[in-house]
Formats: sequence, structure tokens, C-alpha cells
Amino acid sequence: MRECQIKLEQVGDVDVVHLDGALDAYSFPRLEKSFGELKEQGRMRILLECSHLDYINSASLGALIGYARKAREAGGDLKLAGLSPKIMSIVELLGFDKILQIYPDSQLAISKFTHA
Amino acid sequence: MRECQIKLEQVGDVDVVHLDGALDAYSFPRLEKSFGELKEQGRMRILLECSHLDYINSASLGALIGYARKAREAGGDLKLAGLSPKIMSIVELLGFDKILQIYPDSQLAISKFTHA
Amino acid sequence: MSDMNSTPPPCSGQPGDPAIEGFVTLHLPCRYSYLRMIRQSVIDMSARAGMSEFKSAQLEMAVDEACANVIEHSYGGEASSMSNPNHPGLRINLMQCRDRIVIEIYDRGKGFDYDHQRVVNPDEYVSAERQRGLGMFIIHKFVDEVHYQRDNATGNCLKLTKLL
Amino acid sequence: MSDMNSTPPPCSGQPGDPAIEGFVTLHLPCRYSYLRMIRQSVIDMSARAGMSEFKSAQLEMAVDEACANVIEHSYGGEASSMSNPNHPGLRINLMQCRDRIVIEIYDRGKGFDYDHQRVVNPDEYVSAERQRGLGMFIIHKFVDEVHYQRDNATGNCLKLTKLL
Ligand SMILES: Nc1ncnc2c1ncn2[C@@H]1O[C@H](COP(=O)(O)OP(=O)(O)O)[C@@H](O)[C@H]1O
Ligand SMILES: Nc1ncnc2c1ncn2[C@@H]1O[C@H](COP(=O)(O)OP(=O)(O)O)[C@@H](O)[C@H]1O
Repeated sequence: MRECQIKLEQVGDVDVVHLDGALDAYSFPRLEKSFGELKEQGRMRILLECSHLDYINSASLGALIGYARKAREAGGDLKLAGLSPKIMSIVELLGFDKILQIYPDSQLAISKFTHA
Repeated sequence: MRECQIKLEQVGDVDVVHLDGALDAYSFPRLEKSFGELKEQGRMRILLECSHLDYINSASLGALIGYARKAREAGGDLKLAGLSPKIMSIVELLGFDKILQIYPDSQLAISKFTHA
Repeated sequence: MSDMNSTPPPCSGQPGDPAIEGFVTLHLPCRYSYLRMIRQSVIDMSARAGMSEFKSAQLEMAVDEACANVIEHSYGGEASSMSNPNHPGLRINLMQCRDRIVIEIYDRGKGFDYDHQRVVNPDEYVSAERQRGLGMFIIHKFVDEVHYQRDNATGNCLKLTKLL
Repeated sequence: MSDMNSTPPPCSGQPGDPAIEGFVTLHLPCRYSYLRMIRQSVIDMSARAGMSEFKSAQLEMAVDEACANVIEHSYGGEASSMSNPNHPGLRINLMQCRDRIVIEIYDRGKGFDYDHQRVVNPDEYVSAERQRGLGMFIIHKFVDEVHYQRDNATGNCLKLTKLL
């Protein structure tokens, strides 16, 4: 069945997470699993590449915010890039653009990570 | 309401018809209207640019075949470019790839028109 | 000796049949502008079932042609829900079974004599003066089983089955 | 003097109401994997009605959250249609009126005490230890009217209205 694909790529000291599809109640467990693994490995510089993400639900937004907070406490961050105008408008309406660091594209986002 | 957008562009002596959306029973009258206008103006070198076409029904395929035949009788043609793999597979199953001239992209397709 | 476990019962296509892994019903007005929603639901159901994108495109087209036929031929054209709010419209059952998708399209229009309906093939179609009437050919070519029941009392039903 | 022509009757959201320009019913199993089909139908209906893409995305999210809540909270989790073929699932009415989209989500689960349910807001949400419970806030924020009726006999109904 078609579901959200989550692919990991390492770019320097940043873990780029490519999201493809929809993050909804069906695919949420997969996101949690990926985040669990990243956290376990102490990966605290995360970039979510969202240009192929077509939907995100509240639980998934919550998971991003939770991870971003943990990452910042550890001197890292979770940033977002490539949000569609549709998803960006939802994120803004909820005020989460003030909490999450969001960039138009991944290259720019990666350059904004502070380096250890 | 979201519907098939049909936009015309002139490239040299070829009329490029950009299709965006679905050609189904709902949008078919719009296709017929555009074809009617092109025929009236004696436009006989037509390229359908289909990279944003997500569906085509049998009546629309019929209209393409009908126009292609008329165009060839007048020394021109109706060619297709940019079909998605999904639509291409449908066209092949119906054997219409042997009747219509189909190219991967419009530049190539335009270069294949014989010039007056 | 038959192995009770190896062959699940065939999918009857009846609601409540335990062989059905997914069952969605759509009820829509008699208007072409709903065809997109129907096609999208077929694609989603096929994807859920793990059907390949190409087979799914064939099923999508068969269902689209069948529903357009219901509107054009069985109902004699579109109906406005404003002037005719009680029009029966189309009811579509999408069923996902272990090895197939079954789609039933119900209407309460005049129906047709399915067994005696001539099916045009693509060669005839292409050489004809006007390109018309490929819908029934597409339906037959793109699914594995077609069954039609005309019933003025309970509604006509076209049942399309496509194996995964 | 009232102008009989200027104000059409409000959309009651009842089938058969002539103010309804489009009416689609979906009946789906109690599984998260159908949420995509539901969202897609909401988007298609909004597009038919000429709703902007941004408003449509808000309605899509409100409906998605509401349906996920039905599965998680009213039914207490997903149900397998194989082991429980007669599970009532979700019934969703999508109605397009002149100036609004009305969506009704029916379930036959335990429902909840809507009037006394605390709604978390984004600030609380962000500062909480665990990020949970923003669904009800989103539903209220993203549609113009919310109405809930708990009824164990005929089914619970959440009715969401969004103006075009
Ligand atoms: N659901 C239906 N109800 C009534 N008549 C139908 C139906 N489907 C097909 N038909 C009849 O079969 C004929 C052939 O259908 P089709 O192959 O789809 O071509 P077309 O719709 O272009 O005529 C139609 O012209 C119509 O007379
Ligand atoms: N359809 C429903 N049926 C039963 N309970 C519900 C329903 N919708 C919401 N609730 C209750 O309201 C609470 C808040 O819902 P929500 O804001 O969506 O957050 P969450 O689902 O993350 O708990 C839920 O925890 C549940 O107790």
C-alpha cells in the first residue's frame, strides 16, 4: 500500500530525512520509529526535506516540535525545508513557523546548522 | 472547480496545446471546443504537451485520433509529447501508439514536423 | 484431501463477507464532475491493495468509462441536484479482497441489454468515420471479469473484477 | 420588502435539501489507511465548489483529525474487516452548498462529552512535556462551525461547516 516513505541521507554532520507521501495517523508510527532510531544514535542535527510531503497531521507536527526541542537542548536542531505552500500555510496558521526553523530549500537549511 | 486547463502556444508553425489536469467526460467538451477552433483556423500542425495530463478517457483519445487523421490529410500532423508512464501504458494497450506519433518531449516532437 | 488453510473462500463481493479486506461505498450525484473523485478512490483502493500502478490505471479507466456510460446512457445525461434533489445518482462499492479488487456500480436508470450490445474494437474504432463507442471494449480489456445485471426494481449493477 | 431571489435558503445539510448542489456519501472501514481516501474526497469536493486551495487544506486537516479521533477514541482503535466484517465503520457525508461545504462524520462508537472536552491550544501544546491533543483545536480553528451530537442509538455525528 502507498504510504509515507522515509529515507535517510547523511550530508556532512547533518542527517537529512526525505519524506515522500503523507504523514497521517496511518504513517505516524513509521515516523516515530525513524525518530526513535535517530535519537538512540544521538543524531541531533536533523533536516526534514519535505518537498514530496503532501500532508502532515497534528501528531506528526507534535513529533517534529518534540524532536526539535530535544535537539536544541543538545546543541543541535531539527529544521525543515521544501514545504509546499499548502503545508506552509497550515504550519503558519498554527504558529509553528515561530517554533520550527523552516527554509525554502535543503542547501540553505544545511548551511544554517551550527557546527560542532 | 478544478478542471482540465488547455493553453495554446505558438512555436514556429506548430501550435502547442498544453494540457493540465484530466481529460474525462467532464472536460471533454472543452477539448472539443479547442479542437474546433484550431480546425476552423486551419491549424494542422498540432503538438499536445501532456506532461501535466493525469488522465485521458476514450472519447478524448478518439478526438486526438480524429484530429491526427484530418491533419495528415492536410499534410500536417497531431503529435503527442510528455505522456506519463501511466497514460503511455494505456495508449499502448489500446494500440494507439501505432497510430499517433508520440515523443518523450516537445522539443523533439516539434523537430519532427515536416515544414511547409 | 483438501487443505482447509490454503485456499481462502472466494470473495463474494457481498458486504459482511469475511474475505473482504476493505469495503468502501460511495454515493454520488449523476454528474461528470464527480468522475475525478471516483477515479481517485479507485486509485487509492488499488494502492491499499498493493496493485501495480499500471493495473490500477487500467481499473481506473474501466470504472471511469463505466460511470460515464451510466450518466450518459442509463440516466440519459447529467441531473442537477438542485432541481432534482432526490435523483438516485450512482452508488459504487469498492471491495478489496486478498487477490483482487471488485467494483460494483449501481444505478437506477434505464440500463441496457448488455448481452446484445456490440463491442467496438480499436481497429474498427480507428477506421470509423467518427471515433465513438470504445468504452465497452476498454471495460472488457482492462478488467478480468465483467458482470452486468439489469434490474429496474433494485437497480442495475455492473460488477468489475480485477486481479492484483 | 424582501427580495425573494437574493437569498437562497440556508443549507440544512439534509439529503434532499434543494440548497445542496452536491452530495457525496462515503462509507469506510475503521482503519487509518482509509484516511487518504477521505482527505482526497474532501479536496475534490472543495475544488468542485471553488474553495481556495488554502481553505481546502484547512478543511482537509480538520476532517482528517476528526476521523482519526473517531477511530482512536470513539472506536478505541482500528478494527479488522476480516475478523469483524460487520463493524459499522465511518459514514461521511460531503455536501456542497452555494456558499459552504458541510461535512458530517458519523460513527457508532462510544462518542464523548464534547461540551466538556478541554481544547488544548498551540502554546500549551508546545510547552507541554509531550505533544498531544491538538486535534480538537485544529478542528475548531480550521472550520467555521462545529456541531457534535452524541447518540448511542442512531450514531454520533460531528458536523463541520466551512464557508467558501
Ligand atoms: N450503463 C449503461 N446504460 C445504458 N446503456 C449503456 C451503458 N453502458 C453502455 N451502454 C450502451 O452501450 C453503447 C456502447 O457504449 P460505449 O462502448 O461506452 O460507447 P459510447 O458511450 O461512446 O457510445 C452505448 O452507446 C450505450 O447504448
Ligand atoms: N470522536 C471522538 N470520540 C471520542 N472521543 C473523542 C473524539 N474526539 C475527541 N475525543 C476526545 O477528546 C480528546 C482530545 O482530542 P484531540 O484534541 O484530537 O487530541 P488527541 O487525539 O491527541 O488526544 C481525546 O483524547 C478524546 O478523549
